[in-house]
Amino acid sequence: MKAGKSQTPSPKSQAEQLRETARMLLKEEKADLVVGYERGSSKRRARPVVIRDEKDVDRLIFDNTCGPSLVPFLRKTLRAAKGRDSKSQTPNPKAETSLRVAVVAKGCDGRALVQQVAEGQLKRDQVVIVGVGCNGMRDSRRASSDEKRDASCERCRYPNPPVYDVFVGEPVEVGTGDEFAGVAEFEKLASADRWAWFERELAKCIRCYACRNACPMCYCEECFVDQTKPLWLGKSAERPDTTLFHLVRALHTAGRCVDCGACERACPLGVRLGLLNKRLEQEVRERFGYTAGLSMEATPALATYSEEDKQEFIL
Amino acid sequence: MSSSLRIAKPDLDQLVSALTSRYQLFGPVDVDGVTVLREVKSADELALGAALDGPVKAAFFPQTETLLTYDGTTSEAPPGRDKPTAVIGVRPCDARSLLLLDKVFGTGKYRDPLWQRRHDDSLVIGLGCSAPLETCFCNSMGSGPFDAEGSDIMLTDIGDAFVAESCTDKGERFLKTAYKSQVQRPSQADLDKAGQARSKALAALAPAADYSGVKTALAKLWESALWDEIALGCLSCGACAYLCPTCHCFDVQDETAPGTQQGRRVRIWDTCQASLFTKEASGHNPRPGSKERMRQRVMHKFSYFVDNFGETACVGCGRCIRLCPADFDVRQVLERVKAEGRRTKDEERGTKKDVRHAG
Amino acid sequence: MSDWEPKIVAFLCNWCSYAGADLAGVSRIQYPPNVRVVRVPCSGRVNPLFVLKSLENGFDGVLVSGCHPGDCHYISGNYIARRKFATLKTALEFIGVEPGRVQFSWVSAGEGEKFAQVVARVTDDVKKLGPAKRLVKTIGGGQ
Amino acid sequence: MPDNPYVPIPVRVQNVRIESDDRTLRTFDLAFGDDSEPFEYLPGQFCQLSILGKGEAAFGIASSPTERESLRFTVNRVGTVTTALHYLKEGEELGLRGPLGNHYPVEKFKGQNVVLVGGGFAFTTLRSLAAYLLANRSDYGDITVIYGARRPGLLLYRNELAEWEKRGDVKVHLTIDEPAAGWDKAVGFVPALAEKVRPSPKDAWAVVCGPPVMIKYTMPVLLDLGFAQDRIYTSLERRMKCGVGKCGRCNIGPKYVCTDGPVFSYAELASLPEGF
Repeated sequence: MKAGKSQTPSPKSQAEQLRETARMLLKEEKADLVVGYERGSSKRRARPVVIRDEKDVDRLIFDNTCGPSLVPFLRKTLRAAKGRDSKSQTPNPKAETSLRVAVVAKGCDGRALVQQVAEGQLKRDQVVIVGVGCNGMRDSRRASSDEKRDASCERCRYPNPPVYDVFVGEPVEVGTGDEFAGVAEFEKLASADRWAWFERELAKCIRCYACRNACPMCYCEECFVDQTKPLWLGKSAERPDTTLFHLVRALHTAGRCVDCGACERACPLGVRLGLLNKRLEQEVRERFGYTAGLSMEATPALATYSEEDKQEFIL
Repeated sequence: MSSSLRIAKPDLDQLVSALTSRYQLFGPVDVDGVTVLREVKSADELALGAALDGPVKAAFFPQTETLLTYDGTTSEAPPGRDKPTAVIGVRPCDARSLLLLDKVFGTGKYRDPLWQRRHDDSLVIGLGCSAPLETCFCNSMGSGPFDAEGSDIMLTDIGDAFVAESCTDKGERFLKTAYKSQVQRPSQADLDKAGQARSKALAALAPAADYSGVKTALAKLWESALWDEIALGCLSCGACAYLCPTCHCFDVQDETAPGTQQGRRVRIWDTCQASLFTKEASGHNPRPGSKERMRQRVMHKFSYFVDNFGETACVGCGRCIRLCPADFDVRQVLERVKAEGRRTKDEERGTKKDVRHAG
Repeated sequence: MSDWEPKIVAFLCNWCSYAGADLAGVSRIQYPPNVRVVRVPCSGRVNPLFVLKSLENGFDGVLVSGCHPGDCHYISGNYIARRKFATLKTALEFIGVEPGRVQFSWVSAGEGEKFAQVVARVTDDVKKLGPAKRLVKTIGGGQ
Repeated sequence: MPDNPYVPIPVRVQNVRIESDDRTLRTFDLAFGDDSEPFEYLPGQFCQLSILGKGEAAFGIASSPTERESLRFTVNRVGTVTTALHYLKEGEELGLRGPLGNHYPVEKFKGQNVVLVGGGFAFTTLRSLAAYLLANRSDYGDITVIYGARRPGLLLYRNELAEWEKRGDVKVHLTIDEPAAGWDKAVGFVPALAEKVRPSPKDAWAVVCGPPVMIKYTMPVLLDLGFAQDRIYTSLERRMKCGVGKCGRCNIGPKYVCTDGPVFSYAELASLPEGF
């Protein structure tokens, strides 16, 4: 609270309201667990936490450090609850679980949850979406300033989740301006310069797959890079293997990516992965009129078609 | 006998050119706000003082390295080195990590020729760590921000200059030959500043944690539910292993140029967190889940490595915390292991008492 | 570089474009010999990865060809493919792969003439671009 | 081993034959080339066979060091490398790294009885051991072979087994999982046969190789018969890359299968967390 802003008793902070909500959900048995964030290894970092007990509710926080998408952790939690297939000792994805999990969702995470439901990956009644308005995450790179926000947050037009069961705090005003401005700016560069930019970015990649594993939409049981018969991609950390990995990942998340920025934030070496995804998001929206994470009913754009789709590029 | 000298920052290039004339030199370089280890030719490329994000092992054990080249059925080992390798500006934790890796690659029944090619006759110029981070815990791992172990020469930043001290004969010889004539000795004021930097760094670190009981505790935690629990907070990516200065597991792959029989057999950093790591051709996987893989990682560093080499395979650099996308904190794991260890110990004691009573 | 000839891989659907190529052949229509054909069941079978992998393995150009809209043997394979190709093309050009390296066409079983024209056009475009460099993997001695 | 343990030596396929009736197993006799010296080894050791461009895989040596003329390996076709190996023809070259790992403690076996218990295609190094023991027959006491497979056609080295049966100085007990036409020997799983044969633990050592499930059920049988934990040996398999203790993936607890193993005593494994 900034001094002098208000003399009246300060309203409850977003985090306090969040804790109250979580406590209520657990107490009233509306949820068996709450997946949220707790303070991490430093005051600038938050880490995912699974709250099972009312007494642990006070660990929950929500602020501009809560960058990681909780969706992969939600999926992991649900998977763990399904138990292991006794024969293969691996979690059985087809098993059922009656676990109801409340999950803290900022705008982008809410969209990711919607998209998961749309893609049949998540049952709507299995999650209690605890929506929070989000003012953006602090730049996860080494910028010392709290003012600067992540690239995906700067262009974000969905600070509030489109679907929620409970909303905590006040909705955040939607930003204006062209969310694809950065893409347009980049496209002004000549082809060779764009290539040079990507070459330089992807030279940093060490193939740790943090981007993939932190991505709410990367949920393939076996990623193409892990397939060995055939071995699609060399395993070296050299280009073009790295380039192909990121290209295929972008193509596979095209029309599904919610631009949450989890991949960029996860990257330990600061590869700017989001730009290509954003361009494909634009393409899918303009060409097919589809935006990911807004409807649980609509078929994802790349899984369907229209006879009227433009085909100016086909000979 | 160790000698010390003063290197004014504008004169650092002299040191760097002395190094590059004899060595292939690697140092911290800033790439868009991330510090990675790269080959350097001049002092102005260096980002000295920044915490290195990439691991120092890259200079001696590159992520992708050719084991042999082949053409048809004939193969050939890669050529020898032109120059030995030197690194400059690495923190003491990183310098120390090289000693641990040398135990793996440089000792035992088989020596690793590729490691030796780079590591033998190498020179390590450490930079005292004057700004430990919140994630640093070198002091809990038996080291410290100015620990000389692993460095041949140690630099201390005193503002406008570095104090350079030799820590080994090799370092001493290098300084002598590189600075034949124009040696500038540090003044008492310089040495005082260096001393202040040291105490400031020590004060900035959190008090050392006692992890001495971890290995014993781990021995009893094979089946513990702890692994299930902590695995939930892990995304099973390879960031920690690849950035860890002591992780050394690798994969071997053949890469053939399309349409030819020419190619190379390369080794590539690998991570025990990937399911493919132990998956056999038959499909059987002895470590099927993230629980088993997480356990392997912790056990390898804090138990198996101790069994095999007498030391913990962790130098407390904190990269695996700082750069983890899930902010997974190995220190917390160690604390929990300790606590679990105490608990099982108490239980055992309890059981024994019960037995005695019953008897 | 004057004697350089591009290598182009063409993924042709079994039911239309492959038959179109066949017709071009039996009709003795001349077209550039730069194309290596991979027959696929349907243009919808063409995973974008096939295209990228072709470039990585050193092809200078890639052509993917299927049935005309409405003619797909599997009803909608080519419609789905059309969406995939649009995104693939956008992605490639965005990251700086030259437009024209990767092209798409609809060629029916009766369009032997069109097949020849498409191949001529693609070959010509790729020739103008020169040998592919971006995305090509060279197996060197490494470090 | 040469100075560089990663570089294979060239060897040549001298002889290749289909080993099992389902054609998934092939046996190769490999000859050293002009540029490669024959090496010393003992039963239980393994080699990395290398097809350049495809990769490497580890195989136990099936020949005995007493058979000087060539090295024998039996390859089960499962993955990329083993498939490539199956395509090799007589006279073709491949790479080999070895001998790697430790061996069965044949020195300790001297003057003692040895019981070999094998299952399926894991009989390779047991064949090496049996051939070694038989070549030095007078050094050892009773030799008992208990070996089983799913079907008669999946038993390895059938001609040799028949020869051993004809010799009077080795007891051979064979079994198959289910009755089959023309099979007049035991039917049932290996542990059951071991229970029936009841090899005496007196002055005896046991070596067990087979699929994990067979090992799991054979061990208690041997322990019940009175074999001490440190007198039962087995050979383990894990995914391996380097074979020389560096790449870090074949560990069982602190032990590396490639350098500390592949041969371990039951006592050693019992002390390791991932042992069984």
